[in-house]
Amino acid sequence: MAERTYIAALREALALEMRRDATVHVIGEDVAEGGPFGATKGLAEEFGRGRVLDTPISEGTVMGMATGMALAGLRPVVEIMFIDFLTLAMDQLVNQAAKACYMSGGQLACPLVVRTAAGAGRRYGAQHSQSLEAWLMHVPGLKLAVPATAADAAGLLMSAIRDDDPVVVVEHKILYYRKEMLDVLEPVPLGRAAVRRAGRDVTIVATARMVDEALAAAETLRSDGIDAEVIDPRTLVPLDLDTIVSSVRRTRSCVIAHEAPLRGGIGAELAALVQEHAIDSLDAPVARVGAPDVPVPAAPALEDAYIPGRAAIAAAVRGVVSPSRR
Amino acid sequence: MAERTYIAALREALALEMRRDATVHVIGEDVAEGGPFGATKGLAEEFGRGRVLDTPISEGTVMGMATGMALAGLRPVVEIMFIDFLTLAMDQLVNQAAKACYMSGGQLACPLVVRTAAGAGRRYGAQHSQSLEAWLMHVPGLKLAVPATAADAAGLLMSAIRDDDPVVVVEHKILYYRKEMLDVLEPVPLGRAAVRRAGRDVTIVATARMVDEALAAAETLRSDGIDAEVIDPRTLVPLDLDTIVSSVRRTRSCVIAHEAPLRGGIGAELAALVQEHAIDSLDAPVARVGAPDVPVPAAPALEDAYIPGRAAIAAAVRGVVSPSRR
Amino acid sequence: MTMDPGGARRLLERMTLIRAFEETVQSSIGEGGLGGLVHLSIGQEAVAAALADVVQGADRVYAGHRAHGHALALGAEPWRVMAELMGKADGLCRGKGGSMHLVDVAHGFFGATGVVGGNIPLALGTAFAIRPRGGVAVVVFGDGAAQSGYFHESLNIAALWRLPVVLVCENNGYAEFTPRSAHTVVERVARHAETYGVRASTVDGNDVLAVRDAAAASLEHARGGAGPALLECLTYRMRGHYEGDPAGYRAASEVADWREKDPVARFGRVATERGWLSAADVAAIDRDVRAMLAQAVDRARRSPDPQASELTEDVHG
Amino acid sequence: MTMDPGGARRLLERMTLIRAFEETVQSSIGEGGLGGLVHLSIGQEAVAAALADVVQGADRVYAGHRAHGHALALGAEPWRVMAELMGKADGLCRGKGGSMHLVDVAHGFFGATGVVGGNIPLALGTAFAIRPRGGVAVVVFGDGAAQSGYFHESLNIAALWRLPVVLVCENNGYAEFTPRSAHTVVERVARHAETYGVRASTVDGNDVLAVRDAAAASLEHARGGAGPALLECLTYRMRGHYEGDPAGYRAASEVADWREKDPVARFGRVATERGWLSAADVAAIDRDVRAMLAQAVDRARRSPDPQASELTEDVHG
Ligand SMILES: Cc1ncc(C[n+]2csc(CCOP(=O)(O)OP(=O)(O)O)c2C)c(N)n1
Ligand SMILES: Cc1ncc(C[n+]2csc(CCOP(=O)(O)OP(=O)(O)O)c2C)c(N)n1
Ligand SMILES: [Mg+2]
Ligand SMILES: [Mg+2]
Repeated sequence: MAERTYIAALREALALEMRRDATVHVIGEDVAEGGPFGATKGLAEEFGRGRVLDTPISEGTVMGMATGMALAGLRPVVEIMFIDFLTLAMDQLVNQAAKACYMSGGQLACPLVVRTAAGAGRRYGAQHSQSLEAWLMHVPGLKLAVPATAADAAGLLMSAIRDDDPVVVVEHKILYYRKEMLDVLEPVPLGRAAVRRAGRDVTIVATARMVDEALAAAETLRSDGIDAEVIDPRTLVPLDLDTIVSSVRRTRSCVIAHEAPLRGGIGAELAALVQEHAIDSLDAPVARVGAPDVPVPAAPALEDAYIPGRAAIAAAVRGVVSPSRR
Repeated sequence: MAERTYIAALREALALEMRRDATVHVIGEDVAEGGPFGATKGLAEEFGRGRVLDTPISEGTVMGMATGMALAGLRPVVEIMFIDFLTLAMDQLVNQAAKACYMSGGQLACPLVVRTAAGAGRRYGAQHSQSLEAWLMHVPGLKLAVPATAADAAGLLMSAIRDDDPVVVVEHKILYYRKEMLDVLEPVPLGRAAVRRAGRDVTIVATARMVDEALAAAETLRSDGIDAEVIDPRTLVPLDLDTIVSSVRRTRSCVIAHEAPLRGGIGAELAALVQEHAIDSLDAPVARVGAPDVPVPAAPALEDAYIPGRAAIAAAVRGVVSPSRR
Repeated sequence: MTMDPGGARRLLERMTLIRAFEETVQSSIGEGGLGGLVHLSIGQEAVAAALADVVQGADRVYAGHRAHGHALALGAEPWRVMAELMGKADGLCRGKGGSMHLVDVAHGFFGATGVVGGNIPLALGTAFAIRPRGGVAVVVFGDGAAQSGYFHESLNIAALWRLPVVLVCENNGYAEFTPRSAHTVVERVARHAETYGVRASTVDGNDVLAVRDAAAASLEHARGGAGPALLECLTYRMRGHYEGDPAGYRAASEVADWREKDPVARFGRVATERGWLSAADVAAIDRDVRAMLAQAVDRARRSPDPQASELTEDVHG
Repeated sequence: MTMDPGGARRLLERMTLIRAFEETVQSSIGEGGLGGLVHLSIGQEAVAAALADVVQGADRVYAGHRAHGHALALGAEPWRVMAELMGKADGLCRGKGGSMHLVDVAHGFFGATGVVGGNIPLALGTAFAIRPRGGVAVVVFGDGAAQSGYFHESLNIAALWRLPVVLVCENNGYAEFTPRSAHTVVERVARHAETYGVRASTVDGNDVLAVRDAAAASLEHARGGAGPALLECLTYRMRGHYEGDPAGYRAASEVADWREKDPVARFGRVATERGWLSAADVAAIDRDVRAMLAQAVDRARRSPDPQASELTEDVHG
């Protein structure tokens, strides 16, 4: 078995797809040099500058160009260096790419992939650390992947590239250098959750960086006599609701953990769905763990306090698991 | 009593505030001509082109300029003609305006107001009909008003202008020509819900155009023996959660209605909060009514099917109110 | 470019079709589902007619919110365009797009766009994609779009990558209710191309032959690998910005001046003067087109509403 | 502009302060909370030093991600800038901003911005607001920002409204790892101003006196009501794009050439040649500044972490 980082897995997945399919192109700022995290390193050397397209700092136009490439049959993979700059490209993504198929009555397809780095933890400050996946979940026509492991980063990206719809892959910059044993990269289907840990007493639904935190919390909780199940949805659109709901029906309690601020975060949708489909099974309200409703602070002391983690998740679990189950 | 439309109330509120405070400026496309809906009609004549600023079609820069005006002590009111074009201005709104106070450690204040028209129903198609307020609810630093009546349109706008933070007022284009008897325009505080109809059997939380639909549903439901309470939060940030939760504690059931697609809509956050704070009082899961997860279609037959309405709200209520209460 | 009787007939038919179509929309608005935000191109027909004359099979065309004429000129069936405007099941986009989102892939029309300037980047990407097949992407937008960031970012990238894209600006002097002078100090949109060494031309947009010549040269330039071209067509919309806009912001004399330059009547005169068509031909074209259109409107009216199940179809490709 | 010993001392002190500050950051990165995404301006000190010399009390300044120098030149206390970089409670922004978001309202520095190009619109709005008080807004950005829509939309509006804003481009030839030639065919950023009839100048950005003269003229132009001005300063960053970037994309010879043009050493030579300062003065300035800075760093280090309660404060104004 080979040890691979999340970023290396992404890079290899891109290379594999580009070898497999000549319509796959990579486009974004500094991608030919590999980008600041190295996700595209070596691609220009292997596939040439005709398929690895360095662009000026023009996010809106670049997103539109990639959309126009996709409408004409190519499979572009755009890199938006930081998800914070997706704010500059929402028009093209939301008004054009997401709606092209629908507005044309099915005449156009838009096999666009957007890769972007989200998340706090690197002391980059409020404009380079956001987690905006909740916006994307609210856009009909988009699919949305939030990989938490190297295998999923590669596998979901491969599926995204092969998908005929626009898919946004939100990568987490703290996970980029997370290592795991991983031999074969293979597509991971969109819409299938992963049960990261089986458990009987509570269902923790966690995404991206919060998956590891949830697993750590689950370990801690053993000493409380609580056996936690940890589910990683892997894609938010489509969402594997069945796996989540049937787990909650067994465990009778649910905690949802994400890194973004709570208000209007993806946890809201997940909590709303869980209570809708499993309220009779719930011993307590669905609890949510997320950041406070503030911009991401730069200071290490504050940023560390900002990012939700294992302690908050464990505390939330203790709040919802009925003492009778412990 | 004078009869006023929502748009006339907005226009008058702008004029009143501009008379009261010379730092208030209006800025946007075609605002000097009144804009397509007439919200700013007459302002250029009264206050001059120095305070009613027509801009080129450059939404991103205009939002940034307004932010720069606000940081330097003015009180700009930007018009983004359709909320769909806020996609072009999210960077400035989210990365600059919303964060300026926080990132500067409180040195800067940003008394910016954004007015924008949302909503379907005019056969304008997918790029002129969206309801994107859920995105804004997820942005720490922004306040968010969603007026459903002429009195609130004016009153919330006045409060927004006097507020020292960036506030987005999402207007509904179908409500623009809604008339109501209304004499005095006065500020409506941000963060106070309105109980539009008192009732004992179910709490319907509805925003913008859905308020009238909820009231109509409530009338229908009388014949089912159901007495519905209808609450209009009026602002989503800050949110008057107390009014909603205490109502639900009494009625033991809750339906949330908004026009936007359900997935990731504001109803998700509201449902998550209600179940969190009142699950023990709930006879049934919180139900949500919203549009399907599709772009807004242009065809009248499809658009009418797209927009949620009284029938869907009444049906949802029947689904959650326990027969014993009827 | 040369012109012959057949070519002249084709151009005049196209312009007449657009004119008659738009007049029909204008007079029937409010009836049978015809509503929404409708931007007519009466007065601007020459641009669409001329472009359609020089676009080839591998090419792809994008237009903006004022796009009925472009769809029609490229060959979209009038009854289906009308059905789309009415929101009918047989609409070009099965009723889902509407006036600002006409798409007709079969005729290379990748579509209209309701976001001003937003189509320019799309065209760049499409140009990149179709370059290997010898295709050129054409994108039509208004003078108002030339103040959008998209236009400038796109000019830069198109020049840098020498993309086979032709940027066609229909400069009608207004963006909604605001004259160009209130939006920029730059008189001619073509001026922006100079900065990037991009080929540019400004032509009388109401002279269909002039537009055709300039468009042909622009597409040839782009197709030949010499990079993008910008074509600015000076024209005027005879109606308000959208149907319902009384257009009180324009001087009556200005409107009257432009009425004199009506591109359809003008080309009718030119075609007879040059002997390509007789006066009777011109009259017959008008009559025949209008008769055809009356049938098209009828057919569109008879088309059913889309089924409710359509609402949730085509979200994904 | 004239220059005298006092002025020369001021300029050299400012440049030396920036250089020494940045070197300190470079060498202590990773220690005591100093981290994140840090962009140093070693090699570009002349621009900040010169601008600060001509900015007046009513003026407001915005800079980009490479902004330590601008904050310092305008008078921000070095220990508080350092504390901000370290994320300490006494940081300029109480630790909430960080390297890319320095703000010092008391010194007219409305701040650094991490979104490339995003500060230009802010400066336009601020220019509008402070015009009645005779103020000018100055905004500093890199050559990479000149390909963003913001730059073009802003040039257009600034020219149209004749705003008192000075757009200062620090053209260091690279945007991250990519040379300007891969981002545009337009060699000089100043070229874009011509289209709008905006006053523009391109100067040697490593010659502090040249920048100062050009900046003074630009601000005077803007303050006098003649509209915006664009000032392009040709310069070079001696470090990688951010700390951690090995900058392998640049030829060693290129870096060596620019090292010859070091703006700090160069002005030290000029100042002695012209008799404004003695060699001993120059040496003393360097020594004193570094001594002061050492104390500042110490003081910043001793500043406590912000309290946890700070996390949820200042969200609203
Ligand atoms: C991004 C964006 N902003 C605003 C609008 C509203 N709007 C529709 S058409 C228009 C004016 C367009 O003017 P121009 O580009 O000259 O085209 P014309 O209508 O004259 O053909 C505006 C502002 C829009 N559709 N898109
Ligand atoms: C909108 C946006 N896109 C991308 C980035 C990532 N980024 C940071 S600095 C930079 C290059 C900036 O180049 P330039 O403007 O020339 O400034 P310099 O770093 O050379 O001083 C890029 C692409 C960003 N910060 N903002
Ligand atoms: Mg126009
Ligand atoms: Mg640079």
